[in-house]
Amino acid sequence: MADSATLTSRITDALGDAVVDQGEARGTLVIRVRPDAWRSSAEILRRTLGFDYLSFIAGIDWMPAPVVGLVEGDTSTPAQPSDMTFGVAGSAGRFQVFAHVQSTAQHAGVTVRTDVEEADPRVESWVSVYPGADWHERECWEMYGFVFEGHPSLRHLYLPSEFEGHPLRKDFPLLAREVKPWPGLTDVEPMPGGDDEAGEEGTA
Amino acid sequence: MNALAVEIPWGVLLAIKAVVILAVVPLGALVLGYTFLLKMMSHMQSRLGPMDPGGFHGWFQLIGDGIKFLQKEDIVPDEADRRVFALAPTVVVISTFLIFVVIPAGPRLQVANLDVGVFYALAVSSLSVIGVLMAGWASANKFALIGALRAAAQLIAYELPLLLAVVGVVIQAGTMSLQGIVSAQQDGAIFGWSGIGNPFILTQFVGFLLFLIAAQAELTQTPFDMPVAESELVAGYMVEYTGFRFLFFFIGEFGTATAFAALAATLFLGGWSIPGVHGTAADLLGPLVLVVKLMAVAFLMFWVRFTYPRLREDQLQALAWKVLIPIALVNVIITAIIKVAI
Amino acid sequence: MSTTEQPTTPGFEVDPAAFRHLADAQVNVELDTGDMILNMGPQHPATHGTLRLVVRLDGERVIAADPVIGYMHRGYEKLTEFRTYPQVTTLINRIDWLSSFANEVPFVHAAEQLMEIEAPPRAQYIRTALTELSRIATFLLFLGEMGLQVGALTPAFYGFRDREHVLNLIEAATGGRFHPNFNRIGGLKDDLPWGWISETRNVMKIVLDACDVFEDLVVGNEIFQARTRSIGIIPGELGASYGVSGSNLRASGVDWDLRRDGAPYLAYPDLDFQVFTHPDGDSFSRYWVRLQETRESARMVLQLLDGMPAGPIMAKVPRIIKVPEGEAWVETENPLGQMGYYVVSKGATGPFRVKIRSASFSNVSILPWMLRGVYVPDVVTILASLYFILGDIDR
Amino acid sequence: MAKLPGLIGGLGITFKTMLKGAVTVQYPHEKEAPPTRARGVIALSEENCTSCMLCSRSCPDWCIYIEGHKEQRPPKREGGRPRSVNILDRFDIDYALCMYCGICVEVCPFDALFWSPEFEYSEPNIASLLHNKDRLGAWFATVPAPEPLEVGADSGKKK
Repeated sequence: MADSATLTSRITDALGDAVVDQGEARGTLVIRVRPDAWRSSAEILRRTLGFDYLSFIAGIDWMPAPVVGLVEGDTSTPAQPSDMTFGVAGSAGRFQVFAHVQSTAQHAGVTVRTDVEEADPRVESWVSVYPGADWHERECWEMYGFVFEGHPSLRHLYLPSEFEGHPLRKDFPLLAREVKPWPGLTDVEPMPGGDDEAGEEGTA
Repeated sequence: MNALAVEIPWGVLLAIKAVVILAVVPLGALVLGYTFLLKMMSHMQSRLGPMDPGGFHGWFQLIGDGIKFLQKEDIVPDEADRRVFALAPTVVVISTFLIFVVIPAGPRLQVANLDVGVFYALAVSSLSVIGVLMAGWASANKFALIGALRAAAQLIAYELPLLLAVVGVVIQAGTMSLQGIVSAQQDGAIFGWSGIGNPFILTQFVGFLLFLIAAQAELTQTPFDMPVAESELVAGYMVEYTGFRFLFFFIGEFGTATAFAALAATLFLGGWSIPGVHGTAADLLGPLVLVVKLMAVAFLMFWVRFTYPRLREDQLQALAWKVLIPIALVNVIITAIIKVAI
Repeated sequence: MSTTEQPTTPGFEVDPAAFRHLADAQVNVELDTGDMILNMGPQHPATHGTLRLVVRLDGERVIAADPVIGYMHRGYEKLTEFRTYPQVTTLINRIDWLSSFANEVPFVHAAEQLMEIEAPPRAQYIRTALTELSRIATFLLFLGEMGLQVGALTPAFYGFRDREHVLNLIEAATGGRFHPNFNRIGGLKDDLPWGWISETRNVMKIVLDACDVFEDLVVGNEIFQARTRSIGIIPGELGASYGVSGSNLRASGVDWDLRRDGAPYLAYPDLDFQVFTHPDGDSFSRYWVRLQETRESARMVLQLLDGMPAGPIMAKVPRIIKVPEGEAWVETENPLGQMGYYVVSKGATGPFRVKIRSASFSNVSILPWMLRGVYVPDVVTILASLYFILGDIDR
Repeated sequence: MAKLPGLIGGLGITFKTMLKGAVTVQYPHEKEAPPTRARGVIALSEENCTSCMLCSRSCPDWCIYIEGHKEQRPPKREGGRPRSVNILDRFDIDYALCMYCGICVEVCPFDALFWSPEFEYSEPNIASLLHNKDRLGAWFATVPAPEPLEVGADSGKKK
């Protein structure tokens, strides 16, 4: 493992003014780059810095999921905070795309992300840099509706070609959880032990 | 010698012969299928195989399967060439029946003692590929078509080493009649010692191996089962067949395996003969002896089948043309030289 | 039998061999036939699952191949957003169902990192042992399955037979043969049952014997070698840029194993093990590398059993698990390759976003490149040698 | 060992295996006993259940259905307060949905749910996989006693 401080400075130096912000996800460096430098950053990461391995490309929707028909006392769906907060490297808006690249020789990895406009979600494609980006970008396109400019064929990957909507956006409802009433809602007893926070799970 | 020589009208004789042939093929398929496919393979794979049907080690399994196949719906694909599709399994099975015509099971237990018995048997056995081609073409299925074409290509490559392997035996025996070959082995002697006759496996060992390898290809068994290659072509030319038509293919496959095992036993192991046993005793013991030798050969063939992976079609062609045929030719030449010299 | 020898194909060069069949076709240009589209799958014996391959054929030669996936897409990344952390582990068991225990580890590890707790050493050791056991179980199946795809029926049964012993161990410890759900945030559900360690020692002997059998029955078989050598070559650099990982990448000569080279996790830093690579990058070397790794895993399990510390198996964890806000990326060396979870938490009882990086997805994405110019039978051996689990592709 | 050609060595392996005997277990006639921890079926001890809904709520698949009502019981001792008791009306587990994760068994604070290694309850009809509380209660007889732990386990935490 390369020393993380040197690694950070090497990467930020090489990327130059493309870097908007940086943060750390529990030991992993997260670099946020300008949207117009998304492809060139990949170029630098692979050709200059030797990050030869593409782990994944994925999208994220920072908008809190709209609460639909949540009943009092429903603990089945984790209640996320209702205000929009962004991750470790910040974001300009709701959508971001992030990717993790690694170096098989230096045994180091870095997560890069960039903002995607909500009104016109367009990102530069990485296919010309990492050929493996093909499927990841297709997945991201159908799950979030991000258009990867320069991708050879943005077709559906997982979903049938007539599928409408972008399932991983937070406003896309999970039907399975909406057609069936939560069975945990009848006649509630107070939980044993009273205080929920302090107990220990132990070896059941 | 003539104790059994009751005068039988030729019509009745023909009927008996037809019944025997018709019975031998499914019976052979059944015995080999059960012994090797169900039991030997299972045990080689640390399994037991079917145990329940029939009570004793599942002996009824294959018969039950046959009955099941007869009850199944006869599915013909929409796009299929219906008449060819229906005819194909029959062609395959008929070629199997025809081989048994010349295989002797005793000095007089033979349907027809042709002078060109060997030639006839090998010629007739290759008819089955026509059925395979018909099946593959008529199924209107790409997997079936590829399988059938592979089978045809394979046949062309393997007919030659098969024939050449037998040529050595024919030269040594000096006859193409299977009866003649058997008696040449029965009455032969190894350097004057005639204790076990002179089974040609000793002098023609290379020929025996070549024959087995080529027969394996002829029977589309692993390592040459590309035409059916279940992991690539699902089931090759049989992929669209169901019910009794599939049953025909199955009988054809194992019937032909029986036939080739019998042929190999006859050509190389002395067939029905035991040295010194002649006449009526040989007629009575012959079938049993033949079956024992046949099973031994079949064991070898199926042993290989259950152990080896499969070659690729181009590798098979290379093996046939670059290795087997040269070896077979050399074998023929050496045999001929020795024959002339002695 | 020496395990350090690494056979090479003499006179081997990447490019001409990879396009050898194309060159052949050039000679036969006057025999050209029309193309045929062959649809392999979603139900096809070679795709062990519901992968569909649409291949364009010229005779038996593949001109182009397009894998179609998604027949088993279950939307786990969406489902995780509707479940609490303990519930998510049940889901991720079912991503790569042949080595489910190994799937749980990175996710639980990510949650632990965010909560800043660490499982006690005994729990780490047991986790490592079970991870390696699931690697053995997966690879034993592969070692047999690959034989089946090349046409030999028997090795598959040996694979299933010997894997059963390992599955019995996993079931005895976790209660589940395939879906253990044994990891808890902060430790394990339960300690090992009485007699498990000695039983495991016996089973490891069986596993090592099984490896010898596969060495003789499959690797040593000339037909198998003829079918797999210089077939389906992945050049190391190209493989990495496609995200091909694990044994597949190591078989291409890239010496990269997250157990050794990644951020330290589980008990791997305490273990002494060898990472195997092979210079050829063909189907045969993928088989060979997995065979060696199976042996190595068995040795690692024995080491773990010897060094198993005593003590608790659960850290102090609140009864209701709320993970503090933050992000964590945890990657592990799973049997199929690099498996990682990028977990984004917003302080709730469930994750806000989980990106599941599964190995097979990237491993299979190289197929269109690999299958160009090979014969139909080679498609099958290449698919088998890449060794993917459909649940791991489709998630 | 001497290096035989692989083709012949392979034949040797299959032949040896053939002589070694099979590992098959003829299932309906003979059965393997699953390990005691095997998660076969969930057994319910009805008297322990207070219908607190904890299992039903923590189920990832929402496949546990509980209904109950409270009843007033006369006090145990003279002069005491009347007790309120939960009566379990319905406790169904839909095994067609169950993922066998065991979370319900773990969260139960009253030891009312147990794993049993029994596995023979397949049904031709998917609706019959919904086991009601009587059926779940019948499994209770098959619950094995907890087994001892391996050397080095933390004895203080033993059940």
